Amino acid sequence: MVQALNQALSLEMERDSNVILLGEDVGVDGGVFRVSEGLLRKYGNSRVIDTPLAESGIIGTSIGMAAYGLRPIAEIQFMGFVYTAFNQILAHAARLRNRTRGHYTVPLVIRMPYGGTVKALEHHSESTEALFCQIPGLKVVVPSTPYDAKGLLASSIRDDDPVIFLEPKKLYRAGRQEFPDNAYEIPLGLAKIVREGEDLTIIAWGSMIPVAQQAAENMEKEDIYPEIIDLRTLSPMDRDTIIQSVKKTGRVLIVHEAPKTCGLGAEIAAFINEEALFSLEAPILRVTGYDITIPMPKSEDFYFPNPERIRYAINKIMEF
Amino acid sequence: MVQALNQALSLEMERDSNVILLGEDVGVDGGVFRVSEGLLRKYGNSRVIDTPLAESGIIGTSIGMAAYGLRPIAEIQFMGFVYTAFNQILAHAARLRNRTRGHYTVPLVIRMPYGGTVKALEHHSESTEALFCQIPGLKVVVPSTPYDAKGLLASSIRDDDPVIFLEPKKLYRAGRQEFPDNAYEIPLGLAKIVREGEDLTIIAWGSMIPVAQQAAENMEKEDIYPEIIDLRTLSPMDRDTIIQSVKKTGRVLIVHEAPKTCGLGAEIAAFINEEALFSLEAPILRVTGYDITIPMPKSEDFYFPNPERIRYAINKIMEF
Amino acid sequence: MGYQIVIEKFQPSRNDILQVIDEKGQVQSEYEPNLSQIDLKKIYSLMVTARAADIKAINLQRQGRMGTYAPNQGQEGCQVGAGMAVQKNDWVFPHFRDLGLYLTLGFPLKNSYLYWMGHELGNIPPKGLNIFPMAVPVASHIPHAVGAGMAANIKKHKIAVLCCFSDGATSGGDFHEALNFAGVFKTPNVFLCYNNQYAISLPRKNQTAARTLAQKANAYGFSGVMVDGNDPLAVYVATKEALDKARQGKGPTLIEAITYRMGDHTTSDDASRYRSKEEVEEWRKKDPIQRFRIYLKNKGIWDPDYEKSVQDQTTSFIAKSTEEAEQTPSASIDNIFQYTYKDMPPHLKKQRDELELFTQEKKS
Amino acid sequence: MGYQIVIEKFQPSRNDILQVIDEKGQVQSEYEPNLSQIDLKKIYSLMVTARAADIKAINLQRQGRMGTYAPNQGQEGCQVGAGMAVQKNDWVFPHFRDLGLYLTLGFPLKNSYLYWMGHELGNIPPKGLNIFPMAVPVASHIPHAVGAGMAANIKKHKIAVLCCFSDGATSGGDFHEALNFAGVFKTPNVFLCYNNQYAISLPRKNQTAARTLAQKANAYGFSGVMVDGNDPLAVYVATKEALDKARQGKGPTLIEAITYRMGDHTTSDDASRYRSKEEVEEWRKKDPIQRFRIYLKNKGIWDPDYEKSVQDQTTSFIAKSTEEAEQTPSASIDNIFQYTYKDMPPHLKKQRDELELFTQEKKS
Ligand SMILES: Cc1ncc(C[n+]2csc(CCOP(=O)(O)OP(=O)(O)O)c2C)c(N)n1
Ligand SMILES: Cc1ncc(C[n+]2csc(CCOP(=O)(O)OP(=O)(O)O)c2C)c(N)n1
Ligand SMILES: [Mg+2]
Ligand SMILES: [Mg+2]
Repeated sequence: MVQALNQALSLEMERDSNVILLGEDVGVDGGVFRVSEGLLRKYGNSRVIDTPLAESGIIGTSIGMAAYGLRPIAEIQFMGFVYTAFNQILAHAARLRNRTRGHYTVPLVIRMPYGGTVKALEHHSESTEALFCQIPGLKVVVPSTPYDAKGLLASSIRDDDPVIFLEPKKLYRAGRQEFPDNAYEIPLGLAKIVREGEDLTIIAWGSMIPVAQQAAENMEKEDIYPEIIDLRTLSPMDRDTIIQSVKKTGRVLIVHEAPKTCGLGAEIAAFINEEALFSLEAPILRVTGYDITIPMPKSEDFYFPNPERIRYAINKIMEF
Repeated sequence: MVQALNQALSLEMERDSNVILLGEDVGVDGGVFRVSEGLLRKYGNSRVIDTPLAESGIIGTSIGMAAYGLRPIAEIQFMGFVYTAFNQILAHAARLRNRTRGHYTVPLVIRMPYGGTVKALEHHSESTEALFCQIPGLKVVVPSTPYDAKGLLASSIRDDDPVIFLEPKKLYRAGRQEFPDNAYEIPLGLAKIVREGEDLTIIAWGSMIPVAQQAAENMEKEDIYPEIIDLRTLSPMDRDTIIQSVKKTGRVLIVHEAPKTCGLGAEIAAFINEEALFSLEAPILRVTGYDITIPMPKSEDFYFPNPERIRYAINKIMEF
Repeated sequence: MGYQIVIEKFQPSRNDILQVIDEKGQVQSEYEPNLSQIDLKKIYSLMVTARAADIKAINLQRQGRMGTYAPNQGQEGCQVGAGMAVQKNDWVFPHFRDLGLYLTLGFPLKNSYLYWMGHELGNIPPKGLNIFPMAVPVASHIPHAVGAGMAANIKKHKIAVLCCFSDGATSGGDFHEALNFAGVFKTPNVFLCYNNQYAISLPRKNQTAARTLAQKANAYGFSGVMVDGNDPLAVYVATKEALDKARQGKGPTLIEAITYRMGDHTTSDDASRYRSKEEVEEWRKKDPIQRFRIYLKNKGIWDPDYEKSVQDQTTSFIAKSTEEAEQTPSASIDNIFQYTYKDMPPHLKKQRDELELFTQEKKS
Repeated sequence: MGYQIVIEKFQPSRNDILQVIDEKGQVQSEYEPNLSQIDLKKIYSLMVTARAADIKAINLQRQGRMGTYAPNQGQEGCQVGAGMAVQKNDWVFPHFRDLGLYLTLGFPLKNSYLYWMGHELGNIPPKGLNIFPMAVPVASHIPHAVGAGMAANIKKHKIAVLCCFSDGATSGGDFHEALNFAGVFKTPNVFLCYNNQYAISLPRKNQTAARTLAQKANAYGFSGVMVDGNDPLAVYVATKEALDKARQGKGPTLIEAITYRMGDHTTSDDASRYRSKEEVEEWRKKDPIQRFRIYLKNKGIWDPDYEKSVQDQTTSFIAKSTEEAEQTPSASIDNIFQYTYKDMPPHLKKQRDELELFTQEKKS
C-alpha cells in the first residue's frame, strides 16, 4: 500500500502545483513509513516541507495555506499524535466553509497511519476514527487495499473539503495487489461489497477487512456465507449500501479496532435500527477493541478483533 | 444550579485540603458564571488559582498535581475551549492509572459549562460529550438539577478517577429547586427515572431534561405517557436502568443537543439493540442537533431539540 | 524612513517604547511618519467612528438588539494605526476585539454588527479584502496566519500577513507553535499583540513572568518591538516597517502595542470586580483619540467644524449600518445546512428536509 | 560553590557554554565540582552500564526479543550527570530516551527492558522513587512536571522537579504552556533539554530559528543556561545548582545540554538517510565516557583493573536484568482491564468475562 500511496501523492503533486506536502520527517527521510519517499527530490523543499515537531502547528498552518489557495496534505506521523491538533481540526478545518458561507474553504488532507496489531509502542496503535466521524464538515476515509488507497487518496486530495485519511499501518506492506500506474479516482462516500453473501452482513474497514475476510472464509466450513462491506469512507457514510445488504441478510456484525463504546459501530447499529429494524432477525453485534487502553505489545493480542472472535460472534448471531 | 455547584466546591475544599481549584478567571472574578464566587477569599490563592490562558496547560498541570497528591478541580471556561487539552485528557489523564498499574492516579475533575440555546457566541454552545464517552478511563457526569449538581459534583471530586463534569449553562440560573446545605453525595454511574411512564422511554441528560419533561407533559393531552430517564452519568452508563425501562415500554427516544451522527445516542441505541432487540416495538429514534456546525444565535433555534420536535418523534414512534 | 529602523531600535531588551505622539499630543520622536493630511484625517475619523460604533453596539446589546459583545474602547489607536499600514494584497487575521482594524480595512460595519447580532453573514469579507473571520478560541488563528505566510512564500507572492491578538493569546500553545514555524520558514508575518493589560480578569503580570511580551520573539529567532499602542502613529510606523520587511522576504516581527481595554471584557463582564477605578482613570489620560486630536489641532488640521463633520458622518454611517444589519433576515434552514460540505451528502439532505417539513407543519 | 553561579554566567546571550572536562579529558574550568571518589566512580560505571545496556537492548531488538527501541548512545553524559544531582524527595519526569538517567536514579534496568519489551509493568517505579512513566507524545509530560512543582509549592514541600526532553519537544505547545506556568507560579522546576541535534531526521537548526534553545527561557521570565552535554560534570554542576535554586523557592531554570544522538532514532530508523558519517564521527570524538575515563585516569582513579571490574559488574547486571525481564509473564486478561478505573464498571466486567470465556473456549 505504501507504494500506491506514494504514487497517488506524486501524481497529484504533478497534476496540480497547489498540492503540497508537510509534516514531520516527510522530506529528507521520506516519511517514517516511506510514503513520501522521493517526493522531496522531485518537487523540492518548497512543496515537500519538513516541519518542526508540532501537530497543532502543522494542521493550523495547513488551514491557512488551504484558505490561501494551496491544497496541503499534512501528515501526522501516527494517529496517536493528532490529538493536540484536535482543536484546529474541529474548530477550524471543519468549520471554515460554513463560518464564511463558502468564502474560505479548507481543501486539506490529513494523512495518518492508524491502528494496531503491529506490536508498536504506546500511543502508536490508535484507532479513534469515531472522534472525527462526529465532526460535521469533515470527511473520513480509510482504504483497505493498495488499489483503493491510491484512488481514494487522489479523490481526497481533489476534494474541496477537509479529509481525514487513515492509513492502516498493518497493511502498509501487506497485500501485493496490482494497481494501474496512471492516476485514477475512487469516489468518496461509496462503500464496496468485497464479498457477497446471504447469511449476514459484516461491516468493517481498513485493517479489519482482511481479518473479516479470513473469518468469512473460515465460516464456509460451517456453511455460513457472510457478505462483507468495506465502508472505505466512514464519513459521510454510504448508508444505502449498508441498508440494502441488511435488508437482504437480516443479520449484522460490525468489526472495528476502536473501543466498543461510542465507536463508529455504535452509529452504524443505531441507524440500521432506525431504518431497518424490522428486517433484523438478530441483534446487531460488534466485535471491537475493548473499553480499555490498548495494551502494550505483550498483551495486545487480547485486544484486537481476530477471525476467532468474529466466528464466535457470527455463531451467536446465527443462533437467532 | 450555580449556587449548588458553589456549595459543593466550598464544602469539598473545606473537607479536604488537597482539593484545589484552577482555571481562567476562577479566582478574583469568581468564574465567568460565578460558580467559584467567594472561594478565593475563603481558601486563598494557593488553592484557588487564576491561570494563564492555556487549556492544555491547565489540564496538563492538573494531571501532575493529581499524581503528586492533590485533588484538582480544573475549570475549562466553555466546553468549546477544551479541545486543545484533548491530548492531555485522552493520552494522560485517562491512562495514567492503567499505564502504571495503579501506581499513579489522576483524581481530577474537569468542570465545564456546556450546551446551547442561550444565544451565545460561536464555539460557546458545544455539546461534545460523546468525544469523552469513548475514552476508556474517563467518567462523564452531567447534572440536570441543582440537587443533583451538588451531589454529583461532590462525588466527582471524591472519585479517584478523572471526571469530566459538564454543567448545562442553560440551567445555571434556572430551576429554583431546594437542596440541603450540608455535603452529600450522589453515586456516579446511576441514572434516575425522573418521570415514570408506560408508553415509551425518553433518554436524555442535562439541559435536555426540562425539554423532555415539557414534551412529556404536552403528550398527556394525547394520552401518551413517556418515561424519562436522566442519565446523569454518561460514562460509565447505567445500562441496567435503561434496559429495564425499555423492556417495559418497548419504545425509545433519545434526546441530545450534540449532532446526531456518533452522538452518545448512537451508543445507547446500539446497546439497546444488542441487549433488548426483541423488546423493541418501534425503531429507536433520536431527536438531536443536526450534523452541522451549531448555527450562530440568529438561527440557533432551528438546531436544538425542543418539545415540538420531541412530540413529532414520539408520534412517529407510537405509529408502530 | 529607512528599513528596519524602529524594529532594531525598540527591541524589548532596551526597554524603550516607540512613541511618536505623547499623552499630551506632542510629537516626541524623530520617527513621525510623513503622512498626508488625508491620511491623518482618515486616522482620526476612523478612530472616532470606531469609538462611536462601539458605544452603539453596547447600547444595542443592552436593548436586546445584539448578543454578547466585546467592547473596544481604548484600543482604537493600535487598531487604526496598524490597519493604515496594510496594503491591498496583504492578508489579515484579526483579533476578536478589533473594530477599529476592521473599519480601517474597509470591512463594512454592517458586517461587524451582523456578526455580533448572530449572523454567519458577518464573517464574509467584502470583495478584494483578504481578511479571515475572527477566531473565538484565543490564539487559534495565529497558525492560520503563518500558514498564509507559508503559502505566499511557496507561491512567491510578495505580500505580508498581519495577525492580531492580545496578551492572553501569548500563553497559548498555538502562539508558540505558529511563531516557531514563522521563524523556521521565515514567513512574511507581522504579529501584532494588543497588550491591553488584561485577559478578562487576569492582569498582564499574571499572564506571563516575562518582563515584556515583545521579548518572546527572541525564542523564535526574530525581532520583537515595543510601541505605545495608544499612539496610532507609533503603531503605524512599526507595523508599516514590519510589513515592508515581511514583503521583502526578511521574515517575521512581533510587535507589542501597549494599550488598555477601557471597557468590560464583554457585555456579560463587570470589570469593576477585578480592577480599580483609579487604574482605569489613569489610562483614560492616555486616550488615543484625545491625543491625536491635539496633534491634528497643533498641525492646523483639526477645528470644531471638522469635528462636527466627522461626528455627523459617523452618526449617519452608524445609523445606516445598524439599520441594514437589523433588516438582514436570519439564515434559512437550507442556508445553515448548505455550507457543511461543498456538496451536501444524503444524510444531511434528509435532515434538512425533515427540518423543513417539520417547520412547515408547525407553522400550519 | 555558591548559589546560582553558573546559571548566571552561562546565559545563552553570552554564548558561553559550561564545560568542566574538555574533549581530551582535561579540566577546563573553575567549576569542577568537589565530588567524592565514590561519586566519580559511580558516574563512570553508570555511563558504562548505560552504554552496554543500550547495546544489549539493540541486540535484543534485532533478535526479536524486544520491540522497537530508542538507542541511547552518546547521551550518557547528560543523563548521568543530571541524575546525580537529584535528591531523594525530588520528582523526575524523564525523556523517553533516558536510560542513563533511569539507571542513575536506581530505576531497575529490568523495568526499562520490560517497558521496551512491551509490558506496562515497566512503567512502575520502585518504592521511594518519584519518577513518572516516560511520555511517548513528545512534550506532553512537561505540564505534568510543572503541575508537580505547583503541588509541591501548595503543599510547601521543599523539593525540586526535574523534567527532561530533547530539542524536538521545544516546538510543542505543551512546552510553551508548561514553561509559562512555571514562570508565573515560580515552580521548583528544572527543565533539562537534551539538545541532541535531531528530532528523528530534522536537524536542530530546522526545529527553531532561535540561535540557542536555552534562550527560550527568557520568554517565560526565568534563566536559561548552556552546558556541554557530553561532559557529565558540567551537567551535574548546572543541574545541581538549578535544583538547589528550585528547592530554595527561587523558581525554574532551563538547561540546554548540547549533545548528540549517536545511534538511529529508533531501531526502525536509518539515520544514514539524513546525516553524514563524517558528522557522526566528529561527535564520536566528544564521547562522554571516553573523556571521563581520561579525567579519572588523570586523577588516579581509573586503571585497567578498575575498568575490568566495572565491565564485569555491568555484564552480569545486564544479563540478570535481561533474564528477569524475559521471565516476566505478560499481563493477564484481568490485568489489562483492572486499571481502567479504580472500580471496574459493569460493562467492563462483562467485556472481561466474555474475553476470558472466549479465550478458555479457544484453548480447549
Ligand atoms: C482558548 C480559549 N480559552 C478561553 C476563552 C474564553 N475567553 C474569551 S476572551 C478571553 C480572554 C482573552 O484575553 P486576551 O487574549 O488578552 O484578549 P482581550 O480580551 O484582552 O482582547 C477568554 C479567556 C477563549 N475564547 N478561548
Ligand atoms: C507529539 C508527537 N509527535 C510525533 C511523535 C513521533 N516521534 C517520536 S520521537 C520524535 C522525535 C523526537 O525528537 P526529540 O524531541 O528531539 O527527541 P530525541 O528523539 O532527539 O530524543 C517524533 C517526531 C511523537 N512521539 N509525539
Ligand atoms: Mg488582553
Ligand atoms: Mg532531539
